Amino acid sequence: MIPLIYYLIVALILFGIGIYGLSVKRNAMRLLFSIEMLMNGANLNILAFARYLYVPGIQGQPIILFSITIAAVEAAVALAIVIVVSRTCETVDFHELKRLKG
Amino acid sequence: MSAIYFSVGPQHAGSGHFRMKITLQGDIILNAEPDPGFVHRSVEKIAETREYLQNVPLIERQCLSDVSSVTLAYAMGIEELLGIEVPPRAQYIRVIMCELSRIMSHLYWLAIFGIFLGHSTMFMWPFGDRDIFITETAEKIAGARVSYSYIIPGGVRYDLPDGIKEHTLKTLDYFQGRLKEYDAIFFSNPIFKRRTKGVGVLSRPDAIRMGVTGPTLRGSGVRGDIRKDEPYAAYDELDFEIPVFSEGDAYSRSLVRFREMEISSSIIRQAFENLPEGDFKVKTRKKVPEGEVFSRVEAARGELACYIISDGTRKPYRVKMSTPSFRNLPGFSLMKGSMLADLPTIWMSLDYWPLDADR
Amino acid sequence: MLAVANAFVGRLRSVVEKIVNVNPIRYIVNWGKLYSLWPVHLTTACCSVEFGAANCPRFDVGRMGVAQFFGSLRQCDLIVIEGTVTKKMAKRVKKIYSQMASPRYVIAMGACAISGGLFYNSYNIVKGVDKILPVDVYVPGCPPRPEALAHAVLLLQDKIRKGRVNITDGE
Amino acid sequence: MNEAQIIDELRDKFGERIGTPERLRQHRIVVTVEKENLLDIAKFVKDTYDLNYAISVSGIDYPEQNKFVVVYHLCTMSEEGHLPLVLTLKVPVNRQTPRTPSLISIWKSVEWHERETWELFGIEFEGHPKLERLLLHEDWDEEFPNQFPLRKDFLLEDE
Amino acid sequence: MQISYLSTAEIVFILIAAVTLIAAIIALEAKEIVYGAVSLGVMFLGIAGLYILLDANYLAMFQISVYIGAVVVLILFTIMIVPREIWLRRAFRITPEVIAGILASLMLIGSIGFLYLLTPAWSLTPSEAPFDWSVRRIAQSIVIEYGIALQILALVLFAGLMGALTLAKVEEKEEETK
Amino acid sequence: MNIINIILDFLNLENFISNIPNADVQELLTIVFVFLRSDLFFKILFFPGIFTILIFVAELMWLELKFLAKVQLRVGPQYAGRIGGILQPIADFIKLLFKESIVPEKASKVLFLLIPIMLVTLAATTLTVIPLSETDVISNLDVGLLFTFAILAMFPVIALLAGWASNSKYPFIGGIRALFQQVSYEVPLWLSALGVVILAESLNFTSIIKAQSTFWFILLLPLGAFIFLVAIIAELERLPFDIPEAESEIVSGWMAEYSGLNFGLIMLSLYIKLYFGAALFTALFLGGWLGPSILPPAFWFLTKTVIVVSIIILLRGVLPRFRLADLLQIGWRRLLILSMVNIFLAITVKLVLF
Repeated sequence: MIPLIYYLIVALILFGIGIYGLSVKRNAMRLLFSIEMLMNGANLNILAFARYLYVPGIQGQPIILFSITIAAVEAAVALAIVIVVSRTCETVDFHELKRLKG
Repeated sequence: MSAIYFSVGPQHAGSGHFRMKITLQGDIILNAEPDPGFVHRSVEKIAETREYLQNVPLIERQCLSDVSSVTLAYAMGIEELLGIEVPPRAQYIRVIMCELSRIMSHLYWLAIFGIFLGHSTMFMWPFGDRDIFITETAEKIAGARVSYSYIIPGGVRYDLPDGIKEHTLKTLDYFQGRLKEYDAIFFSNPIFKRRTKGVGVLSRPDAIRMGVTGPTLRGSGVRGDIRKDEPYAAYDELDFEIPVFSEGDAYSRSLVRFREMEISSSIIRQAFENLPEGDFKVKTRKKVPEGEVFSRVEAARGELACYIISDGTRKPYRVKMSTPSFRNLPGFSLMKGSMLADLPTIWMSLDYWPLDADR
Repeated sequence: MLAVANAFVGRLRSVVEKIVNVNPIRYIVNWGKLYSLWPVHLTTACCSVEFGAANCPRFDVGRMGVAQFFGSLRQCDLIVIEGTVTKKMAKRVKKIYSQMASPRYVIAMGACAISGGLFYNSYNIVKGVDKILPVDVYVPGCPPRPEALAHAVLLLQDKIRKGRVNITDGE
Repeated sequence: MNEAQIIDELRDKFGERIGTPERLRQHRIVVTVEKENLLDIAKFVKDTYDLNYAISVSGIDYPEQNKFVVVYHLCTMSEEGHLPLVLTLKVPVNRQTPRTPSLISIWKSVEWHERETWELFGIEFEGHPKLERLLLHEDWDEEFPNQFPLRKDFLLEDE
Repeated sequence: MQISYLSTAEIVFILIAAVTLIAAIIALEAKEIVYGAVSLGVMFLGIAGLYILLDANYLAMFQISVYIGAVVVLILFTIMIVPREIWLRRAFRITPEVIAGILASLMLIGSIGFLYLLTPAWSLTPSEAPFDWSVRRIAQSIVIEYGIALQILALVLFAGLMGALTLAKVEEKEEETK
Repeated sequence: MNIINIILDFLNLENFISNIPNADVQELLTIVFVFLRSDLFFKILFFPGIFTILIFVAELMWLELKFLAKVQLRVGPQYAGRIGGILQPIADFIKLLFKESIVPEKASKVLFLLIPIMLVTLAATTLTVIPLSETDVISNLDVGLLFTFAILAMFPVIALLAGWASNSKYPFIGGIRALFQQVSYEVPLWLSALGVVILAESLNFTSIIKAQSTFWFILLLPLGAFIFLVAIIAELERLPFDIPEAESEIVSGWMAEYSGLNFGLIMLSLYIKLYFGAALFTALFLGGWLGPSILPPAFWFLTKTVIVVSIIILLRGVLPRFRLADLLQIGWRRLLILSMVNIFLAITVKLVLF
């Protein structure tokens, strides 16, 4: 069978990619992608532990369900912001937005 | 969302020999500009090079779905110039042919309207019924399927064949049953009402200001119909009403046409009842005296005016056809501000027929 | 790399073409083509009235596979020139023809589409659509009766039945 | 109001400026006006006889008399339908400099008709917002430079 | 020397994991933002595949329907309705920023990976305890054990939707005033 | 036991394998043959799998042409194939196979070419969980219903991508419309199916159908059945909801630029979806394979499916197309509320009857 560490490493790398995107990318949409990656990495991590360290009565799945739901809501709000920002400022580049603030 | 610019037609399932330049923002049409001229075949110019009688088949080609009214306007003009009286039997036959033509034209419109709204059955049924009119009556009377050249200056070309009255009345009986089915499947359909009610509203003052004509005008609450206002042929001896709906939207425009089909059937019945005996044409001369004439009839799509100037030779000096479709062109401005899905609805509710407009 | 791929595809095509033109296979392919002729929604002038009538219940060329209302011109393979082609329309007709996927067939319907017909001396028409498109079948008449159009479809099917199968990627 | 009355009234009002109004038959009046007086008279007939509905605009070419004639057919559209009177307004235009004021400010519906007349006759309507190609194809100017198809000097092939 | 073959499950796992991670990188680095969104969708699918390998079928389906049916749809929709010029297409260039980002993420991965080595986690195999991950059990768990969380979540959902709607509303008004 | 086994026995390939000297190859081939002999392979390839579905779908196309023609007082296909033009879809497919496949110059070529394949794959994937009878099911997934919904959620995304990849205006509008449509019908679709899940206490198709052995759910939840039918017609993009591919408005929407084999694949996937939608309705509301045991269960299932398909086709014959705005209104204002009512009804029924 697949050892637990496999899942952990995949989750970790995904998380790392997310961190990389967050720190490097300027485009609002890419930032959203990065956040989704972070969430997915975390979810995978939780589920792997829940499956491998199964104790009857304790479930990992509800937490992930909640997390997915929140991610959807967050995406909806974020995208609404992106649309509004793109309309008012004609850009979705967050660095430029900073400049426009003053 | 930035505006998208594109043109609808001439190759488009919702068009034919016609083009609309559309500017679309989101789902809203910002600007719609018609671009006619894809079938401009210079009928008016060619008519100056041919003799008066030769022009009859030429002129009817400009509106092949409603030939009788077009030729009638032309024939009436020449008769007025010649100063001849058409025998009453010919007048009644003309009424019969014109009303048949009106029914066929409206059926053609209904078919295209149906398919524009995505109703493929409503495309097939009217076309099938139109063919019944063609083969059962029109072809028996005039000898051709769509291009009759039957109404000529001085009367009509042949007398009615034997037994045509029974044939026609039988066809009309059948047709009246079919109209009820059309009503059930199409005009009473809630989706149809939803798509047409309140779409492309043309108010009464606007309708007059834009100069639209025919069912488009009557759908806006104006009782404008040449058959009543300036009776020609035998219309003053027949009893019929003009359907008028005052909402001015696509729904009322289509109901006008739908009601007109019923009324036309009753006119044909009356014309057959009152059909007098006698000659069906009078002799005419080839040379037409000098002068000008402005004759108008109510074609299926609206008021069709024919302005002929003669210089006393065998050929007309100038023939101007003022066709209803061309006059309904300003109606396309109704599309501004409506949704993209309303484009075919408004388009077809005007019953725009590019051949008629471009000539 | 691309050249190698192209050469490979070209060779493959010629091999396939050879296989396809063996008799029973050719028959089947042609059979498929001839019973599935989807016309383009292009009306050039007044013969559209009779083209519509040919699609209607009384004549129903749909029996022969000329199905009505099948999407955009990319998916169509029959272009029926319904009447006069004006100069304004001629440009579009050419463009439409070039946008269609081969194999594509042209039926010239009506006297105007064949030679200009009643409007032979007009300043604004193309005298015969064969000046701009290769025409497969001519249907005389002004306008032709729907039966004539049905006959034209039969003639076209006959032509396809006897033809070779070309696997081309257009001109 | 019958035709004779209208003719008299027009003559009274405009005198020399209006040519001779002519009665063709019942309900048909032809009025010839010079283009200088066109806008005044058009406004007058519209307001006085309530001719709110322009049926058509056509051009006629008279090469022998060196003029074009622009013809407006006007009638009244009430709520109950057309009134039978059709007033024809004829405007002679010089053939060398074919210019005439557009009546679009008085009847909006003449827009397309005037555009068509401009295209086919080459008569320029001053004040028309959009004189662009309508019916002819886009390459017309290259094929027949400075020619207008409905003029009498434009010959078809077999003439 | 004994060659240890990979088991079928492992092959499948490696394939899915590779697809997931590559898709994640493409999602961030694709020039065309639509390709980025598509590969984000592929990444979500890959995660769903990993969930299936972890015996969480229900969760995998939920993942697909929410992430692809809602999130990717919303993202694509946003991309489509915002004019194309706004999505700046920058070619991938190595700038100090990028190097810093890569280093940061590598350090994160390295440090946490080192922590993993200190724990017995890497050798764990799935627990043999009889486990019940049926939909029924999950439902019971959600309603009974996480009931309060569920209600709070509902509130969050509501608030989030309201927020999104308000944003959209404001924008409509702006358009009107324009 | 099944055809493949008979053929394999006849070819006697096991002997052939045993003569191969290399042990590794022998092992590999044995695994392959075990798979070929397995029930699963037979199911995927023949009975409820690809082969049956292809024939069934081809005849659905024919049925549509013919049925629609009858509604419209026409004859429909007549000459392709002697009996009533029964081979018309096959002729269409052969033609599309040998037709040029144009890839527009401005299109994003990779995505453009991938989309037909993705569509067919997805459409075929949905079929794996539909049980034709208790045994004739490829994958008896415990979350089958959810699986189908997860797959169905992807179709509009692909439509949108197709519209985008074509880089043309009509397909783009069509793609956006597909997305709008999904937004408006998806929630009612899920909620109306939820009523069934409440009654059946399962997401597995086999148990859902077994739960209907006393009452078909259409009798208990007529409202839910209605909502589901409406929503599934919207999902299938058929009239009156064929807004994303409205011919008279936006040519043929998101698939306007596809031609030749690519278009053939799209058509195929659309018709597989049609079958699938009808099968879903049959399984959820019409009791699936349940019927008098004179005839095999699969026969009942397919018969019911054909009836549902006929209803969908009939609607195409008698209704015009909705507008997009109307669809949004119907989806959110009517169907959503009705599906809430439906859930309430389902719970009531559950408490009263079971």
